This record gives sequence, structure tokens and C-alpha cells, in this order.
Amino acid sequence: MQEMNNEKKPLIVAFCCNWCSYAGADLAGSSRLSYPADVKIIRVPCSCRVNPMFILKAFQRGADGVIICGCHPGDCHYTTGNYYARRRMSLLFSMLDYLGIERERTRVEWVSAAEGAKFSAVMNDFAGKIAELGENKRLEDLRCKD
Amino acid sequence: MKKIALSNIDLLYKEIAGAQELYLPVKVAGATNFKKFEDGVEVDIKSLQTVKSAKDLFFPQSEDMMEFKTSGKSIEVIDARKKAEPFVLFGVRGCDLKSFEVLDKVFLAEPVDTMYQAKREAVTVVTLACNNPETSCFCKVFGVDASNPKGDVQATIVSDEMHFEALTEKGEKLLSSLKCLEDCEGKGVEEEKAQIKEKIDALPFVNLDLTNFKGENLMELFNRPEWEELSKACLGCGTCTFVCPTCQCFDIRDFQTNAGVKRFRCWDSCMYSEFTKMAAENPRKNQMQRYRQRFMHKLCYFPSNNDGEYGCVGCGRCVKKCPQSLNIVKVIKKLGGNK
Amino acid sequence: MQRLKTAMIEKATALLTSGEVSKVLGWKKGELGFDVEPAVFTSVDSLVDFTYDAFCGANLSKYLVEESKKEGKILVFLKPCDSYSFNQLIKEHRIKKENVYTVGIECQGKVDPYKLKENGIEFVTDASETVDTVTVNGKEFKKEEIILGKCLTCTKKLLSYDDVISFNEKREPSLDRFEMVKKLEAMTADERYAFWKDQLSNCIRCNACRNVCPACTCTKCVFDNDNSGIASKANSDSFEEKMFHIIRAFHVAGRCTDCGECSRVCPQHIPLHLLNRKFISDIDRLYGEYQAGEDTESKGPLTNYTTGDVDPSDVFGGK
Amino acid sequence: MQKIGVFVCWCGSNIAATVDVKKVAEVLKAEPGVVISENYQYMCSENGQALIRNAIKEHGLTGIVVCSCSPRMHEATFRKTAESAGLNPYMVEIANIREQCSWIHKDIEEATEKAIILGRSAIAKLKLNAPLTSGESAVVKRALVIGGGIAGIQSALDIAEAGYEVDIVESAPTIGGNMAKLDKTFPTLDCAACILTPKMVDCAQNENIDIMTFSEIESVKGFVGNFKVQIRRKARFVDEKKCTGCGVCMQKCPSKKGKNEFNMGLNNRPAIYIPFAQAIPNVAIIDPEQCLKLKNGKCGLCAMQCQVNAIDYTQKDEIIEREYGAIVVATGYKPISLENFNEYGYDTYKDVVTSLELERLMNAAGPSDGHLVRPSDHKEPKVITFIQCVGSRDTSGCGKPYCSKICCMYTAKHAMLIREKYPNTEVHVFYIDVRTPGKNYDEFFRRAVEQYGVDYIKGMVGKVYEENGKLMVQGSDLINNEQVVIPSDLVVLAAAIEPNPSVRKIATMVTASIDTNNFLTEAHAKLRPVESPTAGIFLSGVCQGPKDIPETVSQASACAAKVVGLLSKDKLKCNACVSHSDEMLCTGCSVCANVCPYGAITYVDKEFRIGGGKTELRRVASVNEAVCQGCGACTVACPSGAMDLKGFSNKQIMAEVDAICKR
Repeated sequence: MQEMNNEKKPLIVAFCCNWCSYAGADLAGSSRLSYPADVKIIRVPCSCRVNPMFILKAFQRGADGVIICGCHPGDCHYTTGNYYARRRMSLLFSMLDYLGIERERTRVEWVSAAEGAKFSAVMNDFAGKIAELGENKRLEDLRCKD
Repeated sequence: MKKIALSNIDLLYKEIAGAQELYLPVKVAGATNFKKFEDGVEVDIKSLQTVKSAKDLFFPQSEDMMEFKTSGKSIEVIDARKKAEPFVLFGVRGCDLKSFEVLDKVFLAEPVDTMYQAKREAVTVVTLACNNPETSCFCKVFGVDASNPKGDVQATIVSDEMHFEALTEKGEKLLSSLKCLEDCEGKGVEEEKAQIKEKIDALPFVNLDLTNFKGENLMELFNRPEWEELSKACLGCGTCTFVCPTCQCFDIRDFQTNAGVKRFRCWDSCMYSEFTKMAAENPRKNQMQRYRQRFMHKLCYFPSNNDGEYGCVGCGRCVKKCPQSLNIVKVIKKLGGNK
Repeated sequence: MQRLKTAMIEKATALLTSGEVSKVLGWKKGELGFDVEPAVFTSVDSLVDFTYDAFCGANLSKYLVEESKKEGKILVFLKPCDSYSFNQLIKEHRIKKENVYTVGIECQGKVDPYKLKENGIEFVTDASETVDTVTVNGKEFKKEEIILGKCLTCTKKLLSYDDVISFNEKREPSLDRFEMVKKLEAMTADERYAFWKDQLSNCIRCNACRNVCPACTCTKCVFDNDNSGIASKANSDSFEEKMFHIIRAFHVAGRCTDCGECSRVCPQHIPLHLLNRKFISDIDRLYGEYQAGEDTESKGPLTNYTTGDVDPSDVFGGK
Repeated sequence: MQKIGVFVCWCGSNIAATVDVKKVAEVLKAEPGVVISENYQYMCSENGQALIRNAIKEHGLTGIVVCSCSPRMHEATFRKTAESAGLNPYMVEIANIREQCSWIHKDIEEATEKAIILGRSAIAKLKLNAPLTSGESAVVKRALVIGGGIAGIQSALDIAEAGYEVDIVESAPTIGGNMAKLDKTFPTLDCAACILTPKMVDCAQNENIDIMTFSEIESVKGFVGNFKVQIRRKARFVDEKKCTGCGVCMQKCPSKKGKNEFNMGLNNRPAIYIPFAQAIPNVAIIDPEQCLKLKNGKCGLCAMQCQVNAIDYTQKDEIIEREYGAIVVATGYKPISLENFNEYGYDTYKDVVTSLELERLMNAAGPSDGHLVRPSDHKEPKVITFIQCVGSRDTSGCGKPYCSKICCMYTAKHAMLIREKYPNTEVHVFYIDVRTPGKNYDEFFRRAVEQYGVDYIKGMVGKVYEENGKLMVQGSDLINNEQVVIPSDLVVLAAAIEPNPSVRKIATMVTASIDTNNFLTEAHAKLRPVESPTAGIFLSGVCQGPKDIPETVSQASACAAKVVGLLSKDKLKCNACVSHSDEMLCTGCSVCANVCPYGAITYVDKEFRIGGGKTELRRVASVNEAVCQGCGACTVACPSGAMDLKGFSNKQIMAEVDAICKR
């Protein structure tokens, strides 16, 4: 037990679109569906607002996993935002994988405002995977670690 | 004098590295640069030149200066300069050795740059004569004798052996400490040097004419119309400045860490438009002006301020590395004189 | 090659003389034979330095961003690969088309000076070429031994021009351009990580790759802009090497024509084109084949979508 | 120097039970820039807001962070609070420490630590906030109602009555929708036509209402107050303006084998027809699939007979464009297709009908003139069995998971009407539950059972099969715990209802969100039930969820009230969090415009000083702030970083990332 406490807890940054996924997270909250406190949510208007820079920045700063949640394709509040996000993230994640960075560290999930349960399940699953992976070493910036 | 068979040279590296840090040309992913010797690295003393010059060891591309740690509303200032432990820099060519003199004039002049000074004092330089100088070499123009570079220890490869001669006290100390070396007479060293000199004299750029680059005609040179044409293809990248052994410009920048701010300095390049950006205006507005600055500095301003010492050592890295084949040789040929 | 050069000089002379153009963008002889440099010629007399040979690897299209803003029409000679960049720049409104007279010239691969050096040639006294060979200083090389990496895989064709100089001599590519990408993809993540760690650790952030890139024409790059939040000047940490190259590749994704200039100019020989080609190969695989610069109107793959696009989780073929 | 105030809300015990709010306030007070940090029981209460207002005034705060519930809940509240104290409303950031912290974590230490981090993140963002002002845009004083059923009709009438112009676009040749097909309505049993058709006539006669039937929405562009809608007016081959609805053409038409849609296909109609007697507009239409003239050029009888020359075989679809300030979606429903329910024999046996078909069979204007007969042999049924919940409350995947809400009541109605008119008929109803909430509903149902002796059997039907000319309904009787088989003459299926399939396309066009069952999502389930989350889009009727007529009408009127509220404004405040382009960085490459879903980005050639007294003409992006909705697609497409989003800038988001990762 003692050792467990000394372990560095994983850090997960979740970018959630305002209209679906952030509302889904709220619903998970109001339904008291828990997920690890490792997950910290950043509200963005749309999944298409998520710049690859933000994702890399999160890893640089010490995040162990980054997840982007948006409306289901076809349901974007802005009609097409998540379609662009889908392409961007597909390519970006594929590139990170190409550079040898664990592909499980990044994820995109579509979570609607009604899917509080899904939000919680996704976060539990993702946090579990990240905990298995351990600390992010391949996209770390040592200057941010001391 | 001492020597070692090239086939055993790994023993030498290991012995030096056992006592202090050893930096020497190492090939990683096909490119050779000065790197720390560690087990398993691919040492490459065959290539004439490293991509980055040896200045990296005294004036690294980026270097921490200080740190500001914040906690709540308080700030703590921490000296982040690393202490320089004695180290050996192995395989320095004549041109790079000469570049240390140039850099010393900048960094060791008052006010002394202590970060540079510490490393400069901690180093023992082992130079290596250039058995096979390349067409892009023109160090001779700047008074360098690539066959006889005078580091703390001078190494010369003669057929399958490397011969060493200590030229300074530091060098003596290093050589005498190394058990893997055997004593020798230095047979063939002078012959090898003579051969190298011959090779150098046959190179295409060794007779470049520098006569026009004098303090007196500064304005005339500055206003020469040829600069426009010379700089036309310049992309404004920093390749020439970053591979150059004598370029010494740097920027001081802050990096925000999770705990506060790290202040570091890093190489800057006069080729960049931001280089001269000031609050009111940017005095160098176009690439021609920036290009002109770089060569005027090396060939006019620097010698004017430093007893005729040029800011170029003729290593030829820019000749090899400029993406669009612009270089100092083309400038000297155009503006230097008619020899 | 000689007859192509002669025809080009004739064309330039004619257009300068007639006043149809006031400048010519081409290549100028160097000091060592292989060190030709891009140059602008403003008079018929100055064309004495004009050259076109097996060493003219540089892509001229990016110079037009600035040159086409200036007064007077400029004649530019575009190799097939240059012309894709040219089209892409036209699409992005970066070149004033009305100020440019384009002449397409054929190309059968350009010599890599580094490979020449590896073959013991550091000074070129004379050179000639056929479709499949180059003879330098009397020594004949097969093209695949000696040309630039970017030329080995080139399948680019002559696109539409104001004028074309061609003798219908086309070299077939000797390699599949995605071969190395596939090889990397087939490696384990650890192997790929080790590969790129070594490669990128050599990066000196000289920005040659960026500054030569015809897709990188931002007035001010995010990496130079202190206000962007990701400005960085040096690789102070291994992270920054990755950040720079990932973001740069991403910014040109869907716009990169695969001209290969980034890898040609890298002083450390980092195979940067493998990053761009990864994006190209993914785009082709996931969204249908797309060649940036093939036209001047189509929507790029990242400014487009279909409702049935694959999810990021399925990019690797199933979760 | 910034002066930031932090206000930590307990939300009663909602937050305070799991998060040490005092510690959060204390720790955040030590953050650079924070000058005051308070905690209070209910920050959103008047007292809580007063605390914030006073602090802003007293300390001259430049921005505030409220650590409380979701910004989706009270961001607007606290923005107003800030504004009333003289602070720009966009200098407010919310740290969501309830839904995303206290409610999902149990460990106080862990939750407190997370709350502090979320607070720091909000402070970090706030430090980069800039005061924003919303632009204004004019409102087009005209509404569009999509769908001409009772919901659309009621909304349109109410809007028109308030003095605004409104267009009804209906895809069928007449307005009236499903309600027009009904016989009687529960719980009062008045005839549907008697109460609906006067409203239809009102619509037709109201000067403010323009009815476009047989028309579809082609595209919707723009935004609240300024929608530009293209409407396809499909060719009906009859000039609407000329046709008097005399009906002569219908009699003369030789091609009489068209399925009568109005009667659920239970009888036939000619190729040229008026959907039903009271159709609005009362104008004929030609079915091109069926018309001999249109199919092979031979006939033309109707044109010869038409006294007013209204027939026009050359008519083409026409696309018109109109501008609207608000759009009401009232696309209604349809019964689900029963192909997944073969066990009930709907496709096999003619005498298995849906409830809506039964409405027609019982209707005086129906195929049997109101005489209830079996479709197969036109004989009066003696035993009728109703099966409830066909496809409703079905989690097997064959039907719909939701309750269709109207079936219990209409089945009771049917049973009652049958027993009333044909007292010798036996009526059985298989049900799962009988749900009758609503004024006078349960009383109605009880009357059916107690007064009219309808046999209600709690249980599900396993299958329907034919035996000796009878439809054998085999089911379980859960109360008597036995299997029953009821030989019936007619079986009526209470098919589930689902949103009109066209709603998905429309939702996409108007950028309204839609749930997994294809019902449109309301902006708030309880507090904003008639608005879509997309500004300017309103929801009327079953498109939002199953409803009966009274509920539909009240929602339609509520919807109209919202529309009228919107149209009564001359100007609308635009979204302040819009994109803007830094012209010094912009290269005019057009990438941003390519991804903008609103067409908000245009390009202009602008002169810029380049030093040395020279200028340069550059193409740069310019954002129409009234049109931009602030999604941010352009900001990521832009490689130079010239395009940024106010309120969610690159630097702000990265500051949040930094703050979250700091540990």
C-alpha cells in the first residue's frame, strides 16, 4: 500500500466539446458516475478547436494521456467540426505512432450530452489503460519534470 | 612522442573516458557530430568534419543560465550554470582549433563570459591533422595549417597508427596518464605533414584574395551592388550560422516549466528576421541586409575590432551545407580582390 | 541536357528581348561545378551565367512568393516537381499568377552532391547526362546511384504551363516512394522510437527544412512567434525536436507536394520527407489518393471530410 | 497588474461534502494575481451574487473565477453578476468543481486537490482573458415553420397572430399532418377534423401565413435572426393559383389505381387528386408515377376538362430562397415500419391493421365511409383484439426503447368507440402497462373498462396466426397466469411512433442536435424544452419527443411565444467568442475559409506598411463576427496561427493545459 501511494499518479487531459461531451461529463457528474480524479477536463467549443499543439503541449507538461471528446459524427453543434477533428486526429495519432509513441496514450471518443454513462465508462477505461502504460517517457520534456 | 595502432584506438577512448569525460566525433543516424564517448557509440574520425563544429563544447546550442522557482507569490532565483569538470575534446581539426581563438576574442574579452570560460579552461584539446583535406577547405587563407594544428595534444595519423605529441602542460599530463599508448619517435609524422601541405596547396580555394576586406573601405564594401545578387537565393535559414565554428550570436530566452521559469541561452542567427527586431523597428529589413551583415562581420567588422583577425577560419562547412549553395567563398571571390 | 539548356536560354533571351518578361528565374553556375544556385537574371547579358544541368535540384517555386509581388513579369523555369509546388502556391493565393510566365522543363533526376562526394568527386569539371546515366569528370554513373533521394521516387509529370520545353525524355522512378514509410510502419514501436530518436537528435533547428519548403510560406512561423505559445529557437530538450517536426509536418499535411526539398537541404541528412510521406500515405489510404499541387482548385484532405471517414481509433485497423 | 477574485461555492453540501471548500479558497488565494478568495454556501443565490458584486467593487477586481457547478449551468448567471458590478462579463471563468469533481469523487483529499487544480486552471485562463463585446445583427422579422401538422399549424397561427409573417413548408400536398387522419380524439371524443380543419382554414386565410405544400427544405444557411433558406417547391403539375378544387379532373382521370395515402393505402385514388375534402390548399395534384400523360404522353383528359386551365404538365421543381429570423421544426412522426414484427402477421394478414389504419376504417370520410369492416372481406368484425406496445418500450433492438406515449389512450378510445357503436363486438386489449397520466385520462380509461366492458389482458402476444378464417391471437395472461388464444376477426397493432425520417436531414441543415432515437434535442430538458441548442431553432411537437395532441398544441404555442420573443427584437447580440484574424500573420491562403461551416470568412486586399515608407498590398482573412459561431475549426486549419478564437484562444487553452499539468 505504501508503495502505491508513492507512485506518481497518471495525469490525463481531456478536451471536451462544449455541446456534447462536456455536457456528457456534467451528466456523468449529476448521475454520480465516478471516474478517476486523474482526468482533468478542458472545455473547448468543439472538438475541431483542439489544435495538435495543445496535445503535444499537454504531453510536454507531463500529461500521460490525452483524450479528445466530441459530439458523434453527424451531430456536431457546428455541423461539421468533428468531421475535421476526426481527420486531424486520425493523422496526428498515426504520426505519433509512427514516431514510436504509444498509440494508447491518445484517444478520440464521441460522447453525446445524453451519454453520461458512456463518458464515465470511457474515462475509467482510458485512465486504466494509461495507468498500465505508466509514465509518459517518449514525449516528455525533462525540464518540466523537476 | 607516443602512438597507438588504429586497430586499438578504442582502448584509448575507453581509457580517457575512464578518467574524465571525452567528446569526439560520433556518428549517429549517418551524421557525425561531437558527442560524449560512451560504450557502443560509433566513433568517426574518418570524416574530415563534424556537421556542427567543436564550438558546441564551449558554447553549446542551448545552455541553462538560471532558474526562477515560483511558489505562490514568491520567486526564488537559482543559479543553473553547470560546473565544468575537466574534459577531453578529441579529434579537433585545425580550422576548429583556430575558431577557438576567434571565439576567445569575443567571450573572454571583458566582460568575460564565465560560462564559456569555465569550459574553455576545463578542456584538454587533442587536435588531429587533416590527412585528406577537401575541395571545400580554404583554411590556409586564414593562416591555418591543417597539417600541424597546435592543440594541447597533436595527433597525426600515419598509415595505420596514430601519433601523439604533447604541446602544452595539459597535453603532457593527459598523454603521460594514458597507459595504452606506447612511446615512439614519431616516425613518418613529418613526412605525413608535408604530404598534407602539398594536398592543401592543390585545393581550389586556397588562394582567395582578401585584400579588399580592410577597415578603411568599409562603406564602399557595404554599398557594393553585388550584395543583391549574392544574397538573392538566400532562404534566411540559419544553417550557415549553426554549422559555422565562429558564429557566436545567441539569444536569451525563458522557458516556463511546471515549477517556474528556466532562463537559457541558445544560438541565434543573424540570418533570421527576428534577430535585430527591436521595439521601434527592425533595422535590417530584408535578407540582403542580413546576408551582407554576416559576411561584413566576418570579413570586415571583426578584423577591424580584433587586430586583423578574421571571423572565418575557412572550414568550408557553409560551402557544403548551404541549401542553395551560397557561401563565403562566393562572397570573397566577388568582392575580395583579383588575385 | 545541353540542348535543353540552349533552348531555355533562347526562350529567356526571346522573352526578355520582346519585353514580355523583365526577369528570369533560373539557376546560376557555381564555383565547384555542382554548387549551382537559384538566381534572377534581369538582362540578356546576364544570361551568360545561366545554367541548367544535372545539379539544378533546388525548387524555384517558393521564390515566386516574393518575386511575383514585384513589378514586371518574371519568367520561371519549373521542373515537374517544382510545378506542383507552384500550383499549390497558386491555390493558396501566395503567388500572383498574372506576374509569372511559366515554362515547364523536363527533368530526369538531379545529382546529389553528397553521393558524388562519396564517389570521390568533390569538384566537377565537366558533366553530361542521358535519361538513365550521368557522366561526371569522365566517370559514368547510373542515375539511381547518384541522384537525390527525392528524385529516385519521382513520378511527377509536366503539368500545364504557359510554355513547355521537352524532348520527351522521361526517367521512370527506381523506387516506390512509400517503401521506407512501410518499412518503418512494419517495425515495432520501440524500433521506430529508436530510429526517430537518433535521427531527430541530430536536428540543429537551423530551419533549413522549413525555409526551403514551398508549403511553409507563413509571414511568421508559429515557432518564431513568441505569442503563439509554442515559439522555440533551439532544441533545448529532445521534446522540442519532436514538437517542431510533428507540427511542421502537420501544418503542411495535405498541402505538401512531396517535393523533397526538406531532406535535400538538411545539413544533418535527417530524412524529414519520411514524416511528410507518412501523412501522404495515410491520406491516400484513409481518404483516397490525393496529390497536392496537381490542380489549383481542389479542397485539400484536411479541409474536407466525408461522413463515413474512419475514426481515429480505427486508423490502425481496428481497435 | 491583474486583480483576481476567487469565489468558491459550497452548493450546499453538493460540493462542500466532498471538497474542502475552505482549503480550496485558501490555497487559491496564494496564486499570483489573486487578491481575494471567498467561499460561500450558494454563490448563485442573491446573497452569493451580492458577495461577488461587492468584492468586484471593493477590490477593483479585473476578473473573477467562480469555483462552482458546470458553466453550462451558471456561467451566464455569473457573467450577469459581473456585468452588474461593472466588470466585463467575459472576465469570468468557471471552475467546474461540482459535476466534474465533487459529484464523481468520494475521497475528500483527492477531490479537494482536483478542485484546486481546476481552480488554478481557471485562473490561468482568466489571466489571458480579454474583455469582449458582442456584436449586433439585425433580425429578419419572419419565421419558417417546417411541417404543417397540428404542431406547425398551431405555431404558425400563434406567430401570425402576434403580427409576424410566417411560412409553413409542408412536404405533403396538404397541411393537416397525422391529425387530419384521425377519427375522434381522446379524452373528449370530439372529431379530429372538426377541430383541426378550422385551424387549417385559419392558416390559409391569415394574411401573415404563406403555406407552401408539396415543398421541401433544400438548404439552410446563416444564423439566428438571419437564416437564408432554399425551399424546393416540387412540381404538382397543377397551377395552385388557378385550381379551384372543383374535382372534375378527379372524376375524369382514367388512371384510378393510386394508393390513397390519406386513407393509409386502404383504398385507391386517381392520378390527379385532392388529398381529402378539406385539404388546404384545396388544390389538385398529379402523381407523375401514375399519370398516363406524364408517363407516356397519352391522355391529357384532365387538362381538357379543367375549366380554368390549371393543369400544367410541364411544371418543374422550383427553388425559392427566403430569409427568416427563426425556424420552427415541426416535422412530426410516423408509425414505425412493422417488418421486424412478423409474429403479429401484419404483412401476411389483411385483417391485421395498425391503429392509424383503424382510424381511417372508422372515419366517416374513410374508405368504408365510417362503417367498420374488415379490409379482407368488408364484413363487420365480431371480435377485435388490440395489441399494445408494438415496438414501443422494446429493448430487444427490433423496436424503440421509449414509450410512444399516445397508444394507451388511443387504444382505449378505439375500444370505447367500437363498443359504443357496435355493442355486440367483443374487444380485447393486450397490454404491458396502461399509462394514463393526463387530465381526465385515467377516468377515460376506466370508463372503457368499467362502462364499456373492454377486456384488458395484461400480457404480451406471442403470435397471430390464421385458423378456420379466424386470426388466432396467442398471448399470455399474466394476472391469471395462463396462456390464452383469442380467435379474432380483426387485430389492431398499436405501432410505436418515430420521428419523421426527414428530420435528420433537416437537423443537419439547421445544425440542431439529435438524439439516438432521432428526436431533436432540446436546449435543456426541463428549462428550455422548446428550443434547440442552436440559437434560432425551435422545436414544436413530436419531433422533440412523443406527445399527444393537447401536449403538442401547448408546446407549439410555447414555441411560438419563443419565436415571437425573438422576432420582437430589432437587433440580436452576437456571440462574443468569435474568430478573428491577426492580419500581420495572415497569409491569405484560404485554408480557414475552406473549413468554415458558416461562410463567415472572406478575404480582402489590404495595404500594409513594410518599413522604409513603403507599403504592400496583402490578401488577408476577415471574419464576419455576426456570422461566426465560434467553433474554432479555422483556428486549427490556420498554419500561421493568425486565426484565433476569442474566449478560447490558443494561449488560453495552453495556459489551462499548463496549469492542469503543474504538479
